[in-house]
Amino acid sequence: MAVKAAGQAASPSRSHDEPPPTPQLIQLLTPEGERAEHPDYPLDLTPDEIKALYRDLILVRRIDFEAIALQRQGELGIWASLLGQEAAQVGSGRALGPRDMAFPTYREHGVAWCRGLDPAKLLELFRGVSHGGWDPKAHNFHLYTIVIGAQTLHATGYAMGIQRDGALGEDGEAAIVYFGDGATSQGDVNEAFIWASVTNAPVVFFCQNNQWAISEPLDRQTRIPLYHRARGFGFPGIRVDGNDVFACLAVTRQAMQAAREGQGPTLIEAFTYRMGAHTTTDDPTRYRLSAELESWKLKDPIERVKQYLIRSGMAQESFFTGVSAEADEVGIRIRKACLEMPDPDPLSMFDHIYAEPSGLLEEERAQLAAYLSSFVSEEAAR
Amino acid sequence: MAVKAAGQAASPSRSHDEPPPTPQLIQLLTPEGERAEHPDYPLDLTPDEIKALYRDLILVRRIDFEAIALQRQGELGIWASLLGQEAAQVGSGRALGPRDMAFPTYREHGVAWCRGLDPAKLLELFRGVSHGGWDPKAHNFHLYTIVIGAQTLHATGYAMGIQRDGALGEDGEAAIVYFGDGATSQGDVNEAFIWASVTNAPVVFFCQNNQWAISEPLDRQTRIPLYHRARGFGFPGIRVDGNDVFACLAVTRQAMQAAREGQGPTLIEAFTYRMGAHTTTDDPTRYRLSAELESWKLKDPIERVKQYLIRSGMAQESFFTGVSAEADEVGIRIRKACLEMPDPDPLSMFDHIYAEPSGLLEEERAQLAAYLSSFVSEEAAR
Amino acid sequence: MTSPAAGKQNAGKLTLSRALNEGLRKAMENDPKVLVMGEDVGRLGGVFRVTDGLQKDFGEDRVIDTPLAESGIVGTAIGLALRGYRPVCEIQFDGFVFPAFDQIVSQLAKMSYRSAGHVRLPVVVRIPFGGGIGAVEHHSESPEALFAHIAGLRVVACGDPADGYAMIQQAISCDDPVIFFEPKRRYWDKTDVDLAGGVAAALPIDTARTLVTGTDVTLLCYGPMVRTCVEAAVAAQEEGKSIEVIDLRSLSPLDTETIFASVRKTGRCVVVHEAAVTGGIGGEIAARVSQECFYHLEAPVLRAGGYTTPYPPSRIEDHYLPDLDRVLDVVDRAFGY
Amino acid sequence: MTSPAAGKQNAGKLTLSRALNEGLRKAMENDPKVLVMGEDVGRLGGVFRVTDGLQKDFGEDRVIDTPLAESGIVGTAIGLALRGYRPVCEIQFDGFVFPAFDQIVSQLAKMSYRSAGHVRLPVVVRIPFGGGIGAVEHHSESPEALFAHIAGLRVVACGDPADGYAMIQQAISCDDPVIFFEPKRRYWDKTDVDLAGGVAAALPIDTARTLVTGTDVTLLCYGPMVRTCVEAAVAAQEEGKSIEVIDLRSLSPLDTETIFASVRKTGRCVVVHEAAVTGGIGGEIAARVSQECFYHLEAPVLRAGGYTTPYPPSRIEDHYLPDLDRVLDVVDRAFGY
Ligand SMILES: Cc1ncc(C[n+]2csc(CCOP(=O)(O)OP(=O)(O)O)c2C)c(N)n1
Ligand SMILES: Cc1ncc(C[n+]2csc(CCOP(=O)(O)OP(=O)(O)O)c2C)c(N)n1
Ligand SMILES: [Mg+2]
Ligand SMILES: [Mg+2]
Repeated sequence: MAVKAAGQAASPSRSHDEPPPTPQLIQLLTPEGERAEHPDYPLDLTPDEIKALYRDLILVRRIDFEAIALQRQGELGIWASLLGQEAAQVGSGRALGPRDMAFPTYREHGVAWCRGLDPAKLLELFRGVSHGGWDPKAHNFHLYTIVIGAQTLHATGYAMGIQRDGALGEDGEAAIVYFGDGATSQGDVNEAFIWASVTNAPVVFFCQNNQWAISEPLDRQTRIPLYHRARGFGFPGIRVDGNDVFACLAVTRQAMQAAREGQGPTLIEAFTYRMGAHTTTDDPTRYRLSAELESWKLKDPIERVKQYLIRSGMAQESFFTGVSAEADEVGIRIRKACLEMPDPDPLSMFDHIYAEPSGLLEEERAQLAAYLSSFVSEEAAR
Repeated sequence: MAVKAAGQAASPSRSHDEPPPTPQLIQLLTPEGERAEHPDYPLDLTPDEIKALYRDLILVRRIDFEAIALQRQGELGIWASLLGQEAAQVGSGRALGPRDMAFPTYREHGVAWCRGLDPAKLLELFRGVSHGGWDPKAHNFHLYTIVIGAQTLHATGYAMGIQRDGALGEDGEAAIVYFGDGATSQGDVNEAFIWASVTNAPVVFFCQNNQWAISEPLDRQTRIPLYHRARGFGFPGIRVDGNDVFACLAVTRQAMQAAREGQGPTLIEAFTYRMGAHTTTDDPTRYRLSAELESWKLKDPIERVKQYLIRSGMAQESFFTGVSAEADEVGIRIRKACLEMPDPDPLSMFDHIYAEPSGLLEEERAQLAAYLSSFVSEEAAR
Repeated sequence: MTSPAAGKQNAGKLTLSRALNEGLRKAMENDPKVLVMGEDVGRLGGVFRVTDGLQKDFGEDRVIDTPLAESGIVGTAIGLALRGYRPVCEIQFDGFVFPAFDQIVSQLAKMSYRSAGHVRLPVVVRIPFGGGIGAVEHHSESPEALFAHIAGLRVVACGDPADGYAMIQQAISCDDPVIFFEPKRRYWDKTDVDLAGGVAAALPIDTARTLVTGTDVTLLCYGPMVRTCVEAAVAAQEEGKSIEVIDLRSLSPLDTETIFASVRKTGRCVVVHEAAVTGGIGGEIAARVSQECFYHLEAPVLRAGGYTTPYPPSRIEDHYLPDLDRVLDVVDRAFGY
Repeated sequence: MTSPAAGKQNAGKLTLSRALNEGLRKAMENDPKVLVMGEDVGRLGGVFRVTDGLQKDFGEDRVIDTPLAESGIVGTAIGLALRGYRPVCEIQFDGFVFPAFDQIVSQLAKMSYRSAGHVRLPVVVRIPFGGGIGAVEHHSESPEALFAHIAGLRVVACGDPADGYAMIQQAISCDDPVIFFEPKRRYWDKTDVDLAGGVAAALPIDTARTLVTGTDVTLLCYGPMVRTCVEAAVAAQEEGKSIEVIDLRSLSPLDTETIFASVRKTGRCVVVHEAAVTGGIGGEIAARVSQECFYHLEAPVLRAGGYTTPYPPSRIEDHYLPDLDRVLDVVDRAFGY
């Protein structure tokens, strides 16, 4: 049996092109909580800004925990945890201006938070009360997209709209689109790379490489570092430490500004790890080793910010307890919101399918209404 | 209006990756008919081998001319001319071993010729007598695929089959798949790159970049040289002079042998030009300048071989007249075959849809038969 | 019996291709947000010339020659619509819409529902469809039933130049996604088109149109079969049969009111389309008519259409496609009950 | 009335998921050319565990965790089939088959025709389908009608473990491409499965199965609705109505012989599926039954199924899906004519 292992590199003599450089990881804060500098990514943050990032990280992790608990208790149908990816999401989310547009997958709860979307809206979706149902324009945060990769084309088209609106320039607008390592294999994502490259569209491709696509490790999707994919399409690709909120902020800021100023797309690979299960219905012990998980625990995205805040003396214990208390409050609030969420009216099934009412749908709505009331009257008759 | 022109390069300061090198074109025979050497592609051909290549080139061009004429005379519904691409097709086609498998588009008449398929089979398709109908296994030449890019996945899957058969090694087998510059934008083609790279499949991606996808110039599909696309997927990409039959032969040979020996996929970009219309129904004067065409005429793939043969004294006038006469014969033969091609029996419409007969289809066949014979009896009654 | 073929003047006669072109032009003039995008729609003007001259007049930013990928075309059109544009996508041939199927079915059709109506996607996907032009594989498909099964899409087909001119404008101004089928073998058919008259007065896009009134049988059709069915009605009249011909125009939603009223009157119904009968739209119509007109039907609803085969090689496509004779044959069978 | 629920022993009871797993295992043992491929089919054993343990036993070359792209899965499966393999592709959920639609419709379905029968593509595409599991969007779709309209495909749905076990093996040994629908909300239902008995004795895959014999009305169903309809027949019997329940099993081709014979006997017909009624398979069946049983029908063929909406949020999916009560309600209506 002669099948070669995946990931095997081509023999160098066959490569009529310089070999890809060893992966470079942009990092501005080490796992130990030490500040690092990178010549291309200067970053000046005030203590308040750093504390605000810390607060974001804690809060989104707390929202995630609460949602997992709610799912365990049967209040949500399913939940896709962001555990471990908080820095990638908060760092990139806070790099956006209010007029930028973000296109998420189903896991960008941290980005949603940064955009100002009420987390309860997310719970609606996972509870099965709606398919999302928020107004993307209200927070410039698009609906969650579940079909892998489809949103990359939407973001690219949106960015083409920005061009057509003349909304480029120093104060311009840009789009950012989130997707996973697995998604890079979809035709749609590669078509989005082509469109963005050919039209020079102001869009940033933010790939959270959390090493897994459900049970499939990265080597089922690529044999070279993912950020090199951009080289094949003619735009820059960067790998950033996805557990480093500073680096994610700095790198995304720069890529967004470049996009706004008409310099076209960038692919950012945020190198991170999915600490939890794929979703609450998944069992990762079936396919991955706990040693891997343990090694990533040492790179926790929140702990390093805390260490940095403590060592640099920027924050005292009272700050941390304060944030923790606030997290508890948010947890309680969204739990309450979830429990109080009424089931939708069955007849709402027929709403919002078309802009104009349709005779057929009105007929079906009336049918269902009559059918439902036949039970009511049966019951009343008893 | 701030839309930036396509093809605009990203500012170098944003590229965290060495800039792509200036395109290198592998060439072993100049347009003037002078032999060039390339350290990576030594090529030793006997005079007979070179003459055989010349003969192939002349014959496939003649087949193409005859088909265009047949279309003009209403004998074919449409024809997709290979004019200008003879070297790319013959060079690569002659690089294949009998056990290699080739997956064509709708324009690979030259490859078909090299594989030994009777050109009349091609005419059947373009006449509307069949959808192809040949046995791919008979000449290890797959059916023409019209949906852009779809066959790249078939070739990759086939190559995965070669791996599973243990048919790799020095005497191994490989697949080659043909597609155009436009096709590189399709999701399927990029998915094929991913699959081939991840599985290290023995498949060669042979892209004939003829500069146009119907009316769309190359810059609608890419802003960097196409062969660089492979860099993004982690396998070698090479640009070869697609009008140089020697170079196409040498480069394809090497890539095929690498594939056979388990070194995985290669992307070959054969840089060439579609000298004619996209198909006989197309009118290229609507979208491209004749100056471009004129400049490519100087790079004709056949003329340079002829010059080389003459200058090197390998061939005399009698050889050229002999080939020319043979071409005429082939032309006459396929014309005759075309004119004699009967229309299919209408009832054959129901054949070959399933391996097992289907009751519904048999019913429909009987219906149509009865319907058709009702006309016959009506006529008979008159 | 009234026929639309009656009383035409040569003045104002346009081909369907040209009428659609004029409709697109008008829509682009009226609304700067309207864009045209697809393969070869720019300098070439599309392989059927429907977008001829538009790029010259409206520029490359409004008439976009896209990369060669249908999912990308529809996917980026969705993004443009999210930004406030009204893209009109051209799919070059019916058989090439399938790479875009996911974007159409899971995104375009569902975004309004997903967003509880916050998002509308006024995207038109134009698809030249059907056979009869002697083409190679994949260029003669009739995939409309696949879209009519998908809630959230409007699916329409135009049958002649005047309708094409009005319907394309209505489709563009509709806030819902519209899959717009154009009968490619009728592109060069000519009829009068009133370019001056606004579309406000035109028949709503989701309403069927009775082209020939008749009393004995209702013939339902759309797209390329409209002309065939009108011709069948004329021929049948000579045999003393009075056929009512209805151009459905909208395949989703169906104008069942018009259909049922006609069948209740005639008592017989035949549905004609080029698409394979098996799984085609005729089945849906037959089911609804059978149910709603049960006591009026003197014969079962019959269907004429393609066989349960892939589209055959073009040299025998005339045997696959329903023509005048086949339509009359099925009409005859309806009288046989 | 005979019901398959009668006379079961606990011994040999398997879930549908497990029965399919055993069927796949058997097929892989019998033929080294059989491959399993898809997302997460390897170490994880698929999200529904249908491929559980197969990679461990047959290796990574026969049970392939593919890159995450459905077009790629089906496209490379076609290539493998061209090389002599018999790939069984898993599409993780119904809503994710659309990126592969082009490969299925334009390549998989047409290759035999295109090659005049020189090429056969024995590819099985397994699709867990339907709702009722409280899932988020795209995880509860019933797209079977879209495939049943495409000549060249066989489309089947299994309804219970015993059938699943036999049908998956038959599908794999069939030389035609088979779209194989699995009712995901029935994956954990258990029935007896005879693992020892060969499939040679099993009912052919394209034949419908009469699960309950009855005299008053024919109830046609498949996949997840099989259990619902058998339960409805039991409930109706208490009300004195005798329902004949037929599991269609094959949706393309349809076993019209069995269907027509039953309807000619009962005079009434109701088709039930989860898919939207509009454009669903029920329409095709209704059209054929109405035509072929015209003089036998005491009521029009009625349909119970999903509404003409996208699949709704799961908290109201029970109102979208036909259940026992809805089926009985439609049966009652059939008696109202
Ligand atoms: C088109 C499509 N195919 C399959 C799925 C099922 N699915 C959901 S998430 C997932 C893995 C995604 O992996 P990745 O892109 O790495 O994102 P992650 O979940 O790790 O954030 C799969 C296969 C889907 N949602 N869409
Ligand atoms: C999926 C699909 N979309 C559109 C077409 C229509 N079409 C046929 S050839 C062609 C251009 C192909 O260009 P390229 O890949 O460069 O190949 P070339 O024709 O130049 O050899 C197009 C758009 C098609 N055949 N398939
Ligand atoms: Mg991942
Ligand atoms: Mg080209």
